[in-house]
Amino acid sequence: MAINWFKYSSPASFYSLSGKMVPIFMWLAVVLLIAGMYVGFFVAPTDFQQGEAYRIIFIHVPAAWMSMFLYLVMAFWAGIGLAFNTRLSSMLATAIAPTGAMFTFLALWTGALWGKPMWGTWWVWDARLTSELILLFLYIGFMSLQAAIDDPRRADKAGAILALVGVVNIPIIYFSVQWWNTLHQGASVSLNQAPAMATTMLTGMLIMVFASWMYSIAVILKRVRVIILERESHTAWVAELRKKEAAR
Amino acid sequence: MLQGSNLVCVRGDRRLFKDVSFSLEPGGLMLVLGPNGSGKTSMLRMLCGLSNPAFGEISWCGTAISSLGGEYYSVMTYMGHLSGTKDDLTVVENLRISSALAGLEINETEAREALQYMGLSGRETLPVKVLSQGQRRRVALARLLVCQTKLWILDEPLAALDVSAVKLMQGLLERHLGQGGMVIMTTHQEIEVTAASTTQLQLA
Amino acid sequence: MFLWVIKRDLLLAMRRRSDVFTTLFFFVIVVSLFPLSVGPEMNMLRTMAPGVVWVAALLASMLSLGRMFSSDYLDGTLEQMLISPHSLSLLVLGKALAHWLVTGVPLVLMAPILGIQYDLPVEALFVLTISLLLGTPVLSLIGAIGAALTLGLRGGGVLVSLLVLPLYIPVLIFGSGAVEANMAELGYDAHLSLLGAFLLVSLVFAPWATAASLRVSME
Amino acid sequence: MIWESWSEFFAMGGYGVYVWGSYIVTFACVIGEVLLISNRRRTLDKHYGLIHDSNKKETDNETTS
Repeated sequence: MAINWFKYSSPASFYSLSGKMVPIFMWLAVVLLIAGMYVGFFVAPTDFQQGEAYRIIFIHVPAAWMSMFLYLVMAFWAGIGLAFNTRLSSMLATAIAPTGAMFTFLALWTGALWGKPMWGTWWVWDARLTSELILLFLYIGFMSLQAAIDDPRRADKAGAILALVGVVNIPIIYFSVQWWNTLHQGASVSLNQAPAMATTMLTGMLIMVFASWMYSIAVILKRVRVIILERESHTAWVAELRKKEAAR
Repeated sequence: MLQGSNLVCVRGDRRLFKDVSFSLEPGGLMLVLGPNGSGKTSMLRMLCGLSNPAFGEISWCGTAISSLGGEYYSVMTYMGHLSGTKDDLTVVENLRISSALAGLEINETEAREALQYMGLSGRETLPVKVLSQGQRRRVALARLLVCQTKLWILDEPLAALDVSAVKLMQGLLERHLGQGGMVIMTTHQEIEVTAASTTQLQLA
Repeated sequence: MFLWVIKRDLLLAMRRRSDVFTTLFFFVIVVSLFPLSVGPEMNMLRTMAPGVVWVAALLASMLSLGRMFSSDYLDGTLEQMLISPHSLSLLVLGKALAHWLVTGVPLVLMAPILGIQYDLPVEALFVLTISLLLGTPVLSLIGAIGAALTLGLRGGGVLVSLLVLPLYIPVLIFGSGAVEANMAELGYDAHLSLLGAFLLVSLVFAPWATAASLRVSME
Repeated sequence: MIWESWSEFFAMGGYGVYVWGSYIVTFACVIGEVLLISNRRRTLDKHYGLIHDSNKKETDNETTS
């Protein structure tokens, strides 16, 4: 009985706790973003090979990392939600998906804009690019499945199964795309030899990675709060909250 | 034997019923009553383990049915308002396949005997799609004759049945209850079934 | 029991033969459309053939996924399967295999004939058939998960392709890769063994995931 | 300072289109996402507000009549 009570109360306490956390992370993200951009544009020197075009790295790499990392986090929370029947973790997974998809899109977009001046083409069927594209498909599949199901609990569980199947498949997909790529290594450019990076470049990039982290946390919490309100609209605590807000 | 304690059913945002408890012993009949939308079908689906109660527990011989799994399903027969018959298969094929699915393989003769009892003789090799609603219902109910399960959970078993078929069902239920079986059913029709004990479960 | 499910699904397919032929003709038409769109140049067609046949097989197999559970869902048989004393994973495996026998096997048998249209050498035809033989059951097994997840949803048919196609990619790569490797006079054993490995992995995991999805979808 | 002038900064050594194209789209996405969530929240609040208002109106009517 205690567990059930905990389950019921936890979205409520999480809601108020996260409400305090969103602005903190948002400000951290803004500060880190400004710092990272400053280092990226005004401190890091011009790359002797790529000229100024390399400055795309400061968003490209964080976006690519976040896209993959967020998928794992999403699958993790979805799996927890499925295994322990906790609503909050499932809501968290639902909230992560759009942000993950956005980062995946950004990684592809900036990759294309970086590729054009460097290799003369917007797109190469390189293993990494192709896997990133497939990752975008997986995100879109997850979101469309959840959007198509009216019953939120069923949406949570169905999404969780899909996310977990995706997680099992990602290494297989990545490995097969890599294999396919080496077989077809024709005119395409190899992206594997990364040029040695100046320390300031690395610093700038890492700051931007942290900025993306903070941003993701802030936005995901913000979204999960809305989802909680939408889903728990019939509960007593939401009504209480509404009354308090109206009184203010 | 079968016990439910403090069951709560939530569908979407709405709570259909709460704190429903009951217990059913061998030979007992339980009628689940209530107006439309009061959660009768949800209740029966819960008792089958098709859905889980939001709170509360259903146990068979003292063990929760969710942890019994196949063991529970081999002593229980559920008939929902969907007949579970395939339009393209013949009457005999339908009965044999649905029995096999429920864990009991029967041969052609046994199947024909059961169908005859249900008043479907002469139609055994017709595809189900040419039958009327009432006849389809009889095909589905024929499974009750051949199955040897202890607990029957029936959702509106009398829907679409004519007077003679209702009589037939009444006999079938009484025989089952007389042999120490248990029946949980919903119905909107009047039916007189004598049982060792009859309980009524009223849902708000 | 497992055999009962296969037998039943095959019997149903026999009673509705047109469904089987629709899938098969879809496959044939898609493969035959490609030369019309890219030109009849034989050398190019030969290099394209494995990819075209495989993509068409993927689409054809996917097209029939919706039927795998939906009719059972609508008439209540699926409910009975969920409360059957038999293991649901096993029943699901039976259904996926029946789906493969009904849609996959005709594709496998048809593929060599379509390969001839593309002027594939005899050995490549052989490899194509073997790769399809190993790959199409994987498509049915993975597809079953998608079909179970989208059960009873509006727009389920389009949704299932969105969910399932990305997961088909490894099978596509190694299936058509095997034929290409053979035509380039490289070894194709590795491709086929990997397809075999995919088959084994999906035989173990897919029915289980499908069973879980069905329970979620039916609740 | 690496940049001699603002115009040089915006030119990005001839790669301005690519660099700024990346950054502008990124910021558009980030800001768009935040706005979308706020909008979703506002719609929800409005929805609640409507229910709340209608309740209030009923009570108002009761008191006035």
